[in-house]
Amino acid sequence: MAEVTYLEAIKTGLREEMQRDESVYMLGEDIGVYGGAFKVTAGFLDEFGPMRVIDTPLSESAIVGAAIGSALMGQRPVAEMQFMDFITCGFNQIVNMAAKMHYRNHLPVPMVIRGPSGGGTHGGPFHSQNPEAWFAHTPGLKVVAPSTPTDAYGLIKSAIRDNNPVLYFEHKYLYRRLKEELPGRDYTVPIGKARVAREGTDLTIYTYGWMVEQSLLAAEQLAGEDTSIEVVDLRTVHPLDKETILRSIEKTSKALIVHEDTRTLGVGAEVAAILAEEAFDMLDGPIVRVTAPDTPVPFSPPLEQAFLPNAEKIVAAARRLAAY
Amino acid sequence: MAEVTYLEAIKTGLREEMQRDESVYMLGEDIGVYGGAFKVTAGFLDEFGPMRVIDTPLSESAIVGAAIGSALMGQRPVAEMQFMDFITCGFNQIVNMAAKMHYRNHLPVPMVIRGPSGGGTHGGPFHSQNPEAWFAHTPGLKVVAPSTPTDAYGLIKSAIRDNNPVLYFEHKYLYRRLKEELPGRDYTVPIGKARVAREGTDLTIYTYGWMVEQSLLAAEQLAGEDTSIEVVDLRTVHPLDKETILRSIEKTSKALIVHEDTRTLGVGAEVAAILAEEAFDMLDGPIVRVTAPDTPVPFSPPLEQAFLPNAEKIVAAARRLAAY
Amino acid sequence: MTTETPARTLSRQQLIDLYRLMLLTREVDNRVRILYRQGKVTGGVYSQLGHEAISVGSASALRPTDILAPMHRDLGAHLVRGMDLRQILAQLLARDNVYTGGRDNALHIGDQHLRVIPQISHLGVSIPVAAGAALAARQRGEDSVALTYVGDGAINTGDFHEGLNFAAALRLPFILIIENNQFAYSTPLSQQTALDQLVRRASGYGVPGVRVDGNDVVAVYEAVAAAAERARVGDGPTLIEAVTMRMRGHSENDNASYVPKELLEEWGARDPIERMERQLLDEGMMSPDDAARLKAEIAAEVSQAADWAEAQPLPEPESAVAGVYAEGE
Amino acid sequence: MTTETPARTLSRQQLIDLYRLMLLTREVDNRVRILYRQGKVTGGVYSQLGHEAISVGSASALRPTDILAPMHRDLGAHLVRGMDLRQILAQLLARDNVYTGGRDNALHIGDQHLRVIPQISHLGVSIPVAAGAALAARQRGEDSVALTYVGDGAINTGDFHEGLNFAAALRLPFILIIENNQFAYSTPLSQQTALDQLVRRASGYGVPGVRVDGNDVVAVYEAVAAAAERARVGDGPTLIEAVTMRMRGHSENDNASYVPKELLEEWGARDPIERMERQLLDEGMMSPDDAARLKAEIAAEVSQAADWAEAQPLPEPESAVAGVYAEGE
Ligand SMILES: Cc1ncc(C[n+]2csc(CCOP(=O)(O)OP(=O)(O)O)c2C)c(N)n1
Ligand SMILES: Cc1ncc(C[n+]2csc(CCOP(=O)(O)OP(=O)(O)O)c2C)c(N)n1
Ligand SMILES: [Mg+2]
Ligand SMILES: [Mg+2]
Repeated sequence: MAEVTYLEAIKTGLREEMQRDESVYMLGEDIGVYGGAFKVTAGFLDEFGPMRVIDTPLSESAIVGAAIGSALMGQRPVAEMQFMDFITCGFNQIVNMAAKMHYRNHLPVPMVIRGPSGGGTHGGPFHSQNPEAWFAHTPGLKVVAPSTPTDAYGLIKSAIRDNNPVLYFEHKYLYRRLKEELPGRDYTVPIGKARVAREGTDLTIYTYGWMVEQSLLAAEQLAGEDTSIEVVDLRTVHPLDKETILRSIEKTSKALIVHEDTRTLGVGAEVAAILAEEAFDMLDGPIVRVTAPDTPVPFSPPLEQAFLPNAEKIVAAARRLAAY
Repeated sequence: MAEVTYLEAIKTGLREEMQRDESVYMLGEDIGVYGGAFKVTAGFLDEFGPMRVIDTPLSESAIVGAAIGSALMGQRPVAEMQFMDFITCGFNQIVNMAAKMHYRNHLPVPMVIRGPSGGGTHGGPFHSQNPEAWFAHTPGLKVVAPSTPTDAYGLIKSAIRDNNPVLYFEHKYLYRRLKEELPGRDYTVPIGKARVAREGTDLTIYTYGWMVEQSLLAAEQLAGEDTSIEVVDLRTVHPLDKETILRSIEKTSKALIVHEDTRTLGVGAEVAAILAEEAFDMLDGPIVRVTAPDTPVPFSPPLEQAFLPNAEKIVAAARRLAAY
Repeated sequence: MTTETPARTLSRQQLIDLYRLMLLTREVDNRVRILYRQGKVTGGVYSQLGHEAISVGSASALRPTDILAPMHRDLGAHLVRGMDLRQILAQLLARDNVYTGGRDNALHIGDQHLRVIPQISHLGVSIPVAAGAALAARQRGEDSVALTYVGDGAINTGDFHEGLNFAAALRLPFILIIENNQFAYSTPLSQQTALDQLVRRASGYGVPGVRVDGNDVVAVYEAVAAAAERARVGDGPTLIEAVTMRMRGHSENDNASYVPKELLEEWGARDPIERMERQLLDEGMMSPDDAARLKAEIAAEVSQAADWAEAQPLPEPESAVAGVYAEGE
Repeated sequence: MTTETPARTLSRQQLIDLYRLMLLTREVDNRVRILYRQGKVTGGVYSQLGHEAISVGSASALRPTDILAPMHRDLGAHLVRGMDLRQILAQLLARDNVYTGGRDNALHIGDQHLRVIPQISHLGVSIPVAAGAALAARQRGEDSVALTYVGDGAINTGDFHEGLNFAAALRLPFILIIENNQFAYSTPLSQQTALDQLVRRASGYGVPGVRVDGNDVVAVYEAVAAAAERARVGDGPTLIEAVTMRMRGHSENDNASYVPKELLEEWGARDPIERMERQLLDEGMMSPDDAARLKAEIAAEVSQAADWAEAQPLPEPESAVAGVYAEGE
């Protein structure tokens, strides 16, 4: 099988689920005729018709709300946010209606909200955000953020098949950057399971999304300095895979947390809190976070570069921590 | 001076700021003729007139948006959410327009969003939430949550005078429960400064809001068991007062974090992450969190009681941690 | 008011059913307010007084396969639909119950088989949700219609706009009823909008608008039946404004001193149930004895249900943490 | 189109100013697209082609003390208002600039003294914000008016609804212009709403609605001037629909293959600038030489500004973390 990009992996996963299950359908802005701002759904309208690929009005709250209503009737909607930054316009429907429905009323709301997030493309403060932490803080939602084409493929399938509202954060910087050969049609990646992306013994980097690539680069560089780094790709940022998180710290005793999102109450805060509470005995050093600073995402390339974490910043922090 | 309730303290602070500064005004649902669902603004319409006490349509996003627009023109709006649960309907205006304005455009947005939050009154999943963590994760906002009448009084004044968007979380369970004598009109409580609510040497409880009361009760009880507990009332949950947080752990070496909000990525996660990174050397035990579980706030009294942290649960956790 | 009295198409039995369901709604409401005063109800009580005709008339015009998303003054719609009265009362008493197990309050209940979508407190939210249910019906090749409600205050939420426009743009089988009871909490209509009639909103979405006397259960029924017919044949949504008056405070701890007494008197004289009763008696469809019998039956039914509900246990504390997520695929 | 041609109240100089500002807008747009093709612009470029008359005509009808909240196709309004062209170009080139220091992109700029409120990407958001600015003006006893814009897609955001209704309910001095360019990204009007004319939205808010030819700068000017007058005397908001056509892709990396060629041809023939130019020439208000001179001046001005902007430094990386919060009280 040929290698496909991260974007094609998502697209393939979506298409196969649409083929597999009639109740799966897609809605969003410009996803039909245009195929989506990033062309993730290009060709879908032709293949599945206007009843299953719906160009909506410019109304994020209606998109999310309609997805919820249809899910309650047994459909499996996949709603696209043109950019994940716009999810804030559907926030109330997500956190109050979708997230709490099963707990309150025992009614499953099988739906996916997906779209491009993240920086690195000079998109400015409103086309570069990583809004996953707000939702990871909201009981009743599941939140995933794949870092590779294979995971993107396996997780979109699991997200669609899950009986809960799942937020699926694609990273737009990875869309056309990473390539992998995909496993077969039956492949899925379980939600709630992290992945050890690289084994190591001296220090664990906990990360997800784009920063997996940057962490692996950092690990590779530090291997040359005789520091053995384990990289745990969280994949699902809520609910977290505590088992894998704790298993790794047992081995390495040092934790470096890396994410692209801003620092305060980013997902890394929860990882740190879990480690500090449940693995205190195993820790041989402070739990260090490498993240974006607490600012909006700046636009101009030198500013954005200063803002974003990257392999170099990870190396510097890991080196210090390893030497602790 | 007579003792006043937490609610009266807020009201007095609001009124005095309205008297002090013509540009301060209030807007919200049912705040004028009715004086607000909890009567925080009762009498204000008569005293300040309809130009400064505005009953709005049922439109949280417009309330927040209009507050922003007027703040950009030099006004100092205080917007009431009838319940803080409804702030999700104005979410986008807050996190994208208000929060990022100064960073992007050097324009100050002096505004306050205030209202009742929290549980304990059997309000159910939509009248009991503690939505502060979403905003504490958003750079550009300040977030305060007073636990006493005096702090409520001093913080509402500081919030109104601050040149940034400040979210002011009142606790509805405390409204008519706590009483204190207020300091003079010139009193303010600086935003960004925690308060040591009780000194101690064996263990620090970091907390805020209603849980300060419960933590003090727990500390009192444990004092009888010869455990000396320090209680740090964070007061401002964003940006956190790192200095006070670190100073206390230096003294006690053990940290218990208590909040009413749900666990995952609640404000406590950030406190834990800060301690685990910046005070690792001082820690003599795991950083323990006592919080609500990761569920919506259940309605029925036995369920809500099971859900909410309280002195008893704090005592149990503190006892274990002290013995560690 | 621009109500046209439509040709009477309802049978005697249908009319009596409407009357009975309004009576039942009223009796439950009275009972709940008594329980509230006795301190037995946990949480706020939003009285249904004044809303019986809208709620009962609208829900009665639907088929069982249609989708219903009631709002907080739609006890009547729940009862029409066959939601369980005993369980509803147990819910209000914070007891363990099949709908929410005590996890949620008020009428935040639903049932997948009865096709009732649960509301939440946040107003307006049900509008896009019901539109989505209508979309699902169309996708599945059903000829079902989705109906939901909104207050004269909540018409100013963003979700009203996004939801109604979504339904209109997609020409979905969707009906939205504005329950205009002239107040939103303490805020009178004149401070919510600059509109004289809320039905004017319809033209902003390219959908037909109908204004009916919300205290005339037959008028409500007919308007909804007509809208449902339009929806079923693919002609898209209808916006209906049903005008009534909120006859009590916003909730039972609001004495509503801000409401002019004359307004209450005026609307009190137009009580939807008394009016229907007079009609049925005048037109000889029902005898005073029939009416008395019906009322006694209903009183007994509600009493029994309330007793049953009071006898139910509170939920077990341990159950608080279960079921945040649905299982499986 | 229901445009009425209003009595001409503008002086020759005013007309020439409108023409000049449209020319300037067009020239900047052309330049920006050249810079974009040269790979010098960072981020998306939203062409202004087709929007010049709306943007320039509307902003020109205001006083300097009025409040303006432009949207992404309102370069013209910025230029009318006196926002600095060189700084705007520096902004598009991601250079250090007085407006955002490179922190934000596109036309996300404002100026407190010029009373220009910065937009963000999230559409609709400026509507409640501008309504709030209008409220502030009233509170401060000014007779200023606040004007903002919205696209034919973004009229379906919740904020459109909440903002316009808020302004209407409070009878604020507020003007909202729908820039109906017939597409929202790839989505044609017919899929955004069920409306034939967007101005029909006005009646849902109890405000006057006016529909104008958005390629007729004078018609736009007159409509806004009339609305501003109404607003100033306390008669509340006006909704104006200005109809035009988006003459390029949504942004410059969209080839807009979904737009029927005939539409572009039809609207190309109604180009707002050529039209104005013909009028001025025909009516003898301007000679061909005057026009040529003006164009040369503008070309030179824009060239110089672009050169200046290109010569500006990128922002210093260290500046990325400063200024999240405002200082002091
Ligand atoms: C989004 C939102 N904002 C505020 C509230 C608080 N609230 C509950 S009911 C109510 C008034 C509702 O008025 P209306 O829509 O006219 O319905 P009515 O109660 O009159 O039937 C308000 C403001 C809410 N529930 N939801
Ligand atoms: C709330 C929100 N949702 C989605 C987008 C993405 N987006 C940017 S422009 C656009 C189309 C806007 O169309 P319209 O309002 O007609 O303005 P136009 O670009 O045609 O002038 C979309 C969907 C956005 N910016 N904001
Ligand atoms: Mg009402
Ligand atoms: Mg458009």
